[in-house]
Amino acid sequence: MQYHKHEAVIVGAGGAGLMAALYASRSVDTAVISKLYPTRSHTGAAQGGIGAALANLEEDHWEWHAYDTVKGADWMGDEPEIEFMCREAIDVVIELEHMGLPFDRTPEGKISQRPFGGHTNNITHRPVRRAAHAADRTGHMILQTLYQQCIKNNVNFYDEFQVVDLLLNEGKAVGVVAYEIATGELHVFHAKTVLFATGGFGRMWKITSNAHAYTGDGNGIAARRGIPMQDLEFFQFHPTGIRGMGILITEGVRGEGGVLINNEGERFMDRYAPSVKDLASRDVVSRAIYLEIMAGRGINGEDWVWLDIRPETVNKYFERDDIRNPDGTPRRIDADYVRKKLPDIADFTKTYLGVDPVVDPMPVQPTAHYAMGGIPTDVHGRVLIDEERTPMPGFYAAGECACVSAHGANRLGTNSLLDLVVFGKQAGLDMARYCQENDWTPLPENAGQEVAEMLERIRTNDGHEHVATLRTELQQLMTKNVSVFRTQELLDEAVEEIQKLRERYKHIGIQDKGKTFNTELLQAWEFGNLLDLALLTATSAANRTESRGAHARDDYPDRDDENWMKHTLAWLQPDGTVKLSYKPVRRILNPDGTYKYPAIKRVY
Amino acid sequence: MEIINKEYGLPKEKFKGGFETWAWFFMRISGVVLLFIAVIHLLWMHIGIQVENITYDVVRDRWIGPWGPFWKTYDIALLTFALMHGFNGLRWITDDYIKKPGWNAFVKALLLVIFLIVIGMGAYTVISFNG
Amino acid sequence: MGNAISSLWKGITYKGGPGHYAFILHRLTGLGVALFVILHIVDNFVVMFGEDAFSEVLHLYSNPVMRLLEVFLIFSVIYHAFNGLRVIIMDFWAPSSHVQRTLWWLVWGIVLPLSLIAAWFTLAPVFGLR
Amino acid sequence: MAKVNVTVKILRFNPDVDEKPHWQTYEVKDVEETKQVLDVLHTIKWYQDGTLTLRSSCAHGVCGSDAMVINGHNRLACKTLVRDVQPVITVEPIRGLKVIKDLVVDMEPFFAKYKSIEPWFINPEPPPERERLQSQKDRERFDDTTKCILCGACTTSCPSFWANGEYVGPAAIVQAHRWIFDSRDKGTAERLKILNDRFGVWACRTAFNCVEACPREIDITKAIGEVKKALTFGTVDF
Ligand SMILES: Cc1cc2nc3c(=O)[nH]c(=O)nc-3n(C[C@H](O)[C@H](O)[C@H](O)COP(=O)(O)OP(=O)(O)OC[C@H]3O[C@@H](n4cnc5c(N)ncnc54)[C@H](O)[C@@H]3O)c2cc1C
Ligand code: HEM
Ligand code: SF4
Ligand code: F3S
Ligand code: FES
Repeated sequence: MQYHKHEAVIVGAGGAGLMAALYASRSVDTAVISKLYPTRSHTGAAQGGIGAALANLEEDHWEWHAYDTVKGADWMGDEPEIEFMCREAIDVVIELEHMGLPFDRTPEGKISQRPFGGHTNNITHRPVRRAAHAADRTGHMILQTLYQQCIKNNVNFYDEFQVVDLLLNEGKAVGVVAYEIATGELHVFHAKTVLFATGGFGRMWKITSNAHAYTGDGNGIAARRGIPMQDLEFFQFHPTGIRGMGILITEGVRGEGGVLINNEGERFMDRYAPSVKDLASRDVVSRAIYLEIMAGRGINGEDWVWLDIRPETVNKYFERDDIRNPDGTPRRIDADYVRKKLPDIADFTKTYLGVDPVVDPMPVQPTAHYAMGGIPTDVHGRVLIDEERTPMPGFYAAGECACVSAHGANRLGTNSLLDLVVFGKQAGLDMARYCQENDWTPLPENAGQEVAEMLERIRTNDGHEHVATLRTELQQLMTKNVSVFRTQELLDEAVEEIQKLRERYKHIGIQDKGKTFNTELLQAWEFGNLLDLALLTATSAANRTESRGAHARDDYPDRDDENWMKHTLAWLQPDGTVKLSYKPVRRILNPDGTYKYPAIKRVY
Repeated sequence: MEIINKEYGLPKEKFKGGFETWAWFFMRISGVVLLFIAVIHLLWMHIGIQVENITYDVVRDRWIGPWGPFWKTYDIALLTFALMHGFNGLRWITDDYIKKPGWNAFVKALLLVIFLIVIGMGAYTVISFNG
Repeated sequence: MGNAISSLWKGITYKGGPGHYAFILHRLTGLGVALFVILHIVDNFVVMFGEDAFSEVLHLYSNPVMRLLEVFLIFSVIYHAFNGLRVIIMDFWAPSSHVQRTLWWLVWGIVLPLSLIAAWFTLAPVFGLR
Repeated sequence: MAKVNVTVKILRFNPDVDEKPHWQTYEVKDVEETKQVLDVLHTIKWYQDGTLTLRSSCAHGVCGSDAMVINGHNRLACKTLVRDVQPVITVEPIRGLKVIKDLVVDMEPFFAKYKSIEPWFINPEPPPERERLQSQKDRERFDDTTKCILCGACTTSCPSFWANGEYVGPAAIVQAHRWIFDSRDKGTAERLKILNDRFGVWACRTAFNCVEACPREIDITKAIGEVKKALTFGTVDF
């Protein structure tokens, strides 16, 4: 076992991890550990844009952005945190530009912006252009720009090292254990502060936009180390994944005018969200698609609909709805414009469907996309370990694996990239501060021993259960029981079945017994994380008897602010059961004692 | 509306390529020159005169005859361009395949020596040939 | 040398486009021509030793094997020259790189007939065809 | 959807037990034609032979993990559909980098080359209050090369790189181009100096394999040509 010592250890090299690394490395010795080469992180897949009220094309205010986010979150987000994020958004996006990020430009040479689901002008309630973008590869550019800045800053990178355990001592986080994928060797990292930025865990569903690497490692490790998981029942299903594959078609398509069409050729969002239509928030659109499908209006009666960005269709609806450019002229698009604004989408549909989006519509269906919940933190990325919001010294989380919670029950498009950079930055700054103010805490005894034994057990175990089979069963179960529509019965059944899978997981056996690049071993370990998180997700969902944001229940169709305006905290107990507890949603009060963002029914 | 770079920032700084740039550029220039003189030389010798007709006399007539000065200039140009072009090419190839620093330097030094000898022999032949 | 052979092997077994084979051939022909040019200058140097010596050398070249090599040399120079021109055009006129495949066939369109004609004139006498 | 049976021939190598790489053949039945080769490889790994080793992540061609030689040609496994390569699919690791195991090669030298061109924004002037302005035309100038995902398909298909591992390779030049032609960046001279080397941009022999291999359809040879021209003529305005 090798030993390393860095003041700040950051796990994950996506947008959140790199932003934190950039800020921490300015004053303390920082290491980034990542199981993928940094540029392979899933942040690179983000397409549409990053939200910030820059007002480059039309009137906009961060307050509007905050209101939209609170509303999008279905009043489940913590309002001070949301305000913080939306206020910081402007500076941080400018900062990215100063790092050289190649945003698209307006005719005046400013950062270009496009409309996105749920982002509105608070006065007219029309969609507002708020998503700053670099063609349809905004995440790709953010990831590369941040990585470039980190190598410039000489951050220490441990690429293709998979973190498998968190080390705690004296109630503080003091390091991690990582598995060097190429050699199979374990490394102990001693640190003053540890940040988890390991991304999401959508791979527990069958149809997902998420990477194969999205197995919730950070969350799984933290949960097993006694950290609660917040709000896991809120998992976002993006309305437009390529049918059968889940590959994401960005909301930017609808931002540029694309519309959803059912089997009757109807633009059905007219009915579900009369004012913003296809640009309603994601939970609303996904649910609408499901309702259409259940009413038999899926294409050919199947479980999908069309997404149409053909100029003739788009212009027809622009004309009908009298959509105008900022200068007042009627807005119209042509094929060239679509190709230029959405080149990667055109590439995806050509590669995977063999269709050109300006000639043919695209078959889409909702796809598991984003975890609103995760490791509870405050705005400084400090991990909060109980209902009283007590931070654990030295332990931080940011990005999709964390839950600030700025997204509440449903995240708005473009707000995740924003979350990464805003809270990644704050975490980096606070880690640096903490490192400077605090001394080293020793490592626990036998650091790494436990996980070494666990991995050795998986490697050498001759069990008869097969990981891929179990994973498929889990994915099918989750897709059927813990998806867009939920009922008590389905959720209870899910919990029960997951427990059975967890039992079977103890008897797995793998074929690859080697040390070199043993991905079979790691995938088996990763599946353990998915199982634990699935259990926490299903249990949290089964207990929440209301419908809110992404958590929609047939048996409790209404939002219940009276009883449920509170965050779930779920602990994985050593005996394999789940303990649930709740903490209030943080609201902002006006001086006169009324709520600044009174909870109203969400209509778009 | 189109806005050019200069309105928004200082123009990019100026810079100069070095030896490798010139080597590359020279390969193109000499290539174009050779395309004419080498290919004409070759086709003239093989299709025009035809190889079996080449004798000592043919060579002498060419260099000493009325067109002598022209052909001498022509051949000097062919010689220098072909050799400079060719030896730079050989240098590139050496760099690609001979990786041990010592060997690499040795082979390149050898190439230089051969280059000097051969160009000397060639030039001597063309210039001082007087029948 | 080892890596020269292994890289040639990679080159032959990889399904590259024409540009890739064009490069391999360009390099081989360039190398061949360069070696020949050196030889050619040395043999011409013999002119300085008088008519008899030079005739001796010319005689060497009339051997059928040498003639075959010469044909190969002619092909090499012509191919190298016109492919070189193709490369130069693409270097200085970017749009042409989008038609690099067409250019590549064009090169052969010039190189093959020219080489065949020159080959005829070079080979016919020694093989008693003319 | 049409289903086919495919034969997959994979060049295997496990340094723990093998002295030399060897071919192994797998049969996969009833594959939907529209599946990715990556799915097929995963099917083999998950249901037939757990020791088969490859990298993958995003599964839709944006992360650059899974470049490999498929039927003799560099591609991303996740961007190659069974339909286009069946019924016999041969798979080898990309060439010119050391094989760690099966389809996994050592990418360190590749990333070292990337880092060597100083791939970050260079501009010593203090930034303005708001964003730096850039015209749409200037932004457009380098758009193509911003698409690069560093998959390595180009560099490892380049005959000049095979001949000479020191060549910085098309990927690094593409990444440098992205800055050299960015009107906001002032590191042009610096980066051109780095590329002005026998093993820099001048090692490119215009072989076009890179362009044909690039899954992002970047016009790499054109980008390299522009860098060559910038060096030759001392300007980026053309
Ligand atoms: C297809 C798609 C499109 C999207 N589009 C948008 C959009 O337009 N706008 C928007 O705002 N959001 C979008 N999102 C959401 C957003 O991109 C993600 O939520 C966000 O990128 C997550 O970033 P992250 O930094 O948390 O994690 P990631 O970028 O995924 O990084 C995770 C990192 O953790 C590392 N890691 C994981 N486990 C371990 C371990 N055990 N040991 C070591 N390292 C580990 C990985 O190597 C990786 O470097 C999109 C998401 C997807 C999937
Ligand atoms: C007849 C016209 C010729 C033209 C147009 C021409 C053109 C070129 C060009 C453009 C290159 C550079 C290739 C590149 O950078 O990819 C080159 C390389 C080369 N040339 Fe020529 N050339 C000609 C004649 C010759 C002759 C007569 C010789 C031999 C003396 C020669 C030997 C070489 C060699 C050895 C190389 C290096 C090949 C490599 O690096 O792979 N060339 N030529
Ligand atoms: S240029 Fe293309 S092939 Fe090369 S690394 Fe970038 S994306 Fe991959
Ligand atoms: S394949 Fe290689 S030689 Fe140049 S054009 Fe591409 S880098
Ligand atoms: S898996 Fe990401 S590019 Fe293929």
